[in-house]
Amino acid sequence: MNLLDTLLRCVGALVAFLTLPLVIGQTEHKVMAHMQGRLGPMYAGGFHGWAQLVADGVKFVQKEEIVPADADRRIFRLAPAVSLLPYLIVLLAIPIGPNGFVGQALDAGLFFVLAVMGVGVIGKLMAGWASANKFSLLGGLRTAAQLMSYELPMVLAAASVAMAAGTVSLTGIVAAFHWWWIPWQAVGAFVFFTAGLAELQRPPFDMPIADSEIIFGAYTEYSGLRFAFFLLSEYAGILVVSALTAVLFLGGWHGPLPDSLGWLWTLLKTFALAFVVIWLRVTYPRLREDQLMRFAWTGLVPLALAQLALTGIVKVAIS
Amino acid sequence: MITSLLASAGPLTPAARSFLSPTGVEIVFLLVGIAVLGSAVIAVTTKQLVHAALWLVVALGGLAVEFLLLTAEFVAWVQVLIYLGSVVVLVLFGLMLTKAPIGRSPDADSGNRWVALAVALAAAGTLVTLVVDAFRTSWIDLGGGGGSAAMTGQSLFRHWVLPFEALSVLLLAALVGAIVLSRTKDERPPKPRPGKLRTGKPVGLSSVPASTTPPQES
Amino acid sequence: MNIPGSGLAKGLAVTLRTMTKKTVTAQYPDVQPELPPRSRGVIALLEENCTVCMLCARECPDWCIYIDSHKETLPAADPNARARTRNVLDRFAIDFSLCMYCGICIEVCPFDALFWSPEFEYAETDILELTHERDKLREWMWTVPAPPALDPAAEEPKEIAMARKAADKLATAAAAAAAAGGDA
Amino acid sequence: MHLVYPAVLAALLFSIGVYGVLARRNTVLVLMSVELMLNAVNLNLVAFDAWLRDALHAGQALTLFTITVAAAEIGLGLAIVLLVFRTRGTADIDRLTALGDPSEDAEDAEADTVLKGQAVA
Repeated sequence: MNLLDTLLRCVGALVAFLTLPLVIGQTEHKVMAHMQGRLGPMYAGGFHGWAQLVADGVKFVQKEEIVPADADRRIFRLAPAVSLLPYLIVLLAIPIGPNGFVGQALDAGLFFVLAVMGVGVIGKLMAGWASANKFSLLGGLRTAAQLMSYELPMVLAAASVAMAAGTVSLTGIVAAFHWWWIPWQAVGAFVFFTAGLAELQRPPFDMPIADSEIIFGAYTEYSGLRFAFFLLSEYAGILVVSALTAVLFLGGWHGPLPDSLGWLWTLLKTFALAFVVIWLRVTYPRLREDQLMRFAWTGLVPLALAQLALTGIVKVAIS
Repeated sequence: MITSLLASAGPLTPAARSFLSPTGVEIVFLLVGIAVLGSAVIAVTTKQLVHAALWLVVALGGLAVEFLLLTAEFVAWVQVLIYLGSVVVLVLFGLMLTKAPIGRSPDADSGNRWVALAVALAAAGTLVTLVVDAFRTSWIDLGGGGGSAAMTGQSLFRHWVLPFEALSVLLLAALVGAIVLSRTKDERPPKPRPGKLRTGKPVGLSSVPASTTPPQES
Repeated sequence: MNIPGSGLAKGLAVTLRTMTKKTVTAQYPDVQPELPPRSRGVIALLEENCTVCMLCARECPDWCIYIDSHKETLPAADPNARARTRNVLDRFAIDFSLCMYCGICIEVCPFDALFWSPEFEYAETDILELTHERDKLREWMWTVPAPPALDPAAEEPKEIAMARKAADKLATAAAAAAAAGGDA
Repeated sequence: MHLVYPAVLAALLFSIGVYGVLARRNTVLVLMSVELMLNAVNLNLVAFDAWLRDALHAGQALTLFTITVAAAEIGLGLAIVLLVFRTRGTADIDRLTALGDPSEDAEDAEADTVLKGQAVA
């Protein structure tokens, strides 16, 4: 692998990081609007408001950036970057297609992805604490508690699929995929996707940013570009979680088309899952804090353990 | 056994490698090491509690990079997952729940700072002299990728299964212990029945809430 | 039989079905809305009908109608008669930044000088400009639509009923007279 | 790579941890310093594992175990700290002397003030 190749892959991941979340965001605008009997943005860019998010970005850039007087300025400014960067790094390791169509194929790819995604919490905790605002602090603490609780079932579900494939390399897992894995790992997929949704703090798991009680959680004091970074990290998170679910549980690039079009399948599955994320957001109301915790510990963790046991049994039976 | 291990280890001959012509890996290792040391020093000396925890993040993340440079890939990711993703978050959580203020807290360091400094310097001096004297000529041969997930998994589940299982029991015990410790006893006063309230004390007297927490020690 | 999770699935189905349906959003600035009859947009003044009786200004709950007038003495048409005085309107203004569109002024106007117009696009960047003076209020008069037709089964308006009654009486009287004449 | 680099780095890191444990008053900060010491040990283990080219990978396996134990330790430790904070209203180690001898306590307090005086001077 020469330098040019590496550079090209990095640029590719960066471009994907900068465009795909915007596509998801625009889809969210439109899908949510139509699910609520509205039209959504219609003006920016002319055709059905396709450039709405670009316009939003321009608006965010122009806005004044306000740092509260009592805030811890440096941490306050650093927090959005800390919460955004992990997703960019994760994107490097997700395989899109066969034959090395991946930013950087890692030996312990699955582990890497989960580990780096876990770092994003720190950014949110920093934002919540440094804002010098009790609502922000509450939001930050809720975020941390929620992310810690949901990390466990997520890792367990991922462990199940790693066990099935016999490798923790993401490309290896996709390569080992067979269609009958879908019913076999269905529970694991459900747990992983749901826990991922909770990690993103998307509705119905958006207690940390519950706007009706703690304004906007850890992001309350943010404005302008830094607020946009938090929003972007949310959409990038949707992309990453959907892509991971597609790669781990839905067979990534496997599909009826030939392998050369495998990347299309991965993207298709990713966007289908992103649509489900939006769909769930529109449909369900927010879970209360205690319900949220109970769902993680008494719902998802036992399910993930059961899936792990099932995977083990089947694995032993067929080997 | 030891001799065979030593024999299989890197060459012990002096002057095989010079300290004056470092390899690229060594340079990176040194730079990251300096960053780790610096952030660790700030972490134990700063008076801003949350900053200390965040500098700890930098130090531990740097250590993960060092693990990577030592070809222990799997350990490095475990370091990121457990330390950065969980331990530091727990520490931050703890700091925030114990009301860490924004800005300096004057009582972060205790009075025996100078004693501590002396002890630490003595320890550092002794250890560094000892280590440098003992391993001045040792050379790590960083080939072969001994730290990949497959290799680590094999060694872990082929040779270290029993400790692994014992550790899982320990973790379970820690989990149970943490839950037991952090549970509050349900000592809420029983709800007064509306009938009794009407015939009971006048309303003005009952407005003082009964405290369930013991008075704070001064 | 209640399958667990069926409620959740039902919720998903509802949102999905809504998505496939046509939306009800009106694209307002591009497409003008179809306002229902008697829409309350702005109050128009038919100056010619106003007698400066001040009823509207007095009844207005938030005092947003300003009326100034002076008395004018008309020379008597007949040398024996007294000279008449008459109120002349100097200023009639409605402050639409205060108006709450209750329509009481229109109801109380005894001479049909005030009307509802459905025009609603008169936003201004300066709040002072929301005080519409009499010439502007007069201009709104052109936008007042004809009153909507009554329901087919509705009672006749009082004026028409009275006029018809009078006409009927005349007609019967004429018929009776004609009949009497025929007899004679 | 020279073995000295990781070994010296680990030694220095350990000493920093020692300083932190001894000099800090806030319990959570002490726990953090303990983490630094544990990490120094981990670095040593990994470095020597790479040096010895151990077929069993004892160093890396032990590192994983240490990390696990550290996670358990920090969980329990923070639970204790929070409990103490809830009942006493402070997370200051120097003040948690409820089990100490009262007379010793007084002496300690005196020594503390003397030390503080020195530090100020």
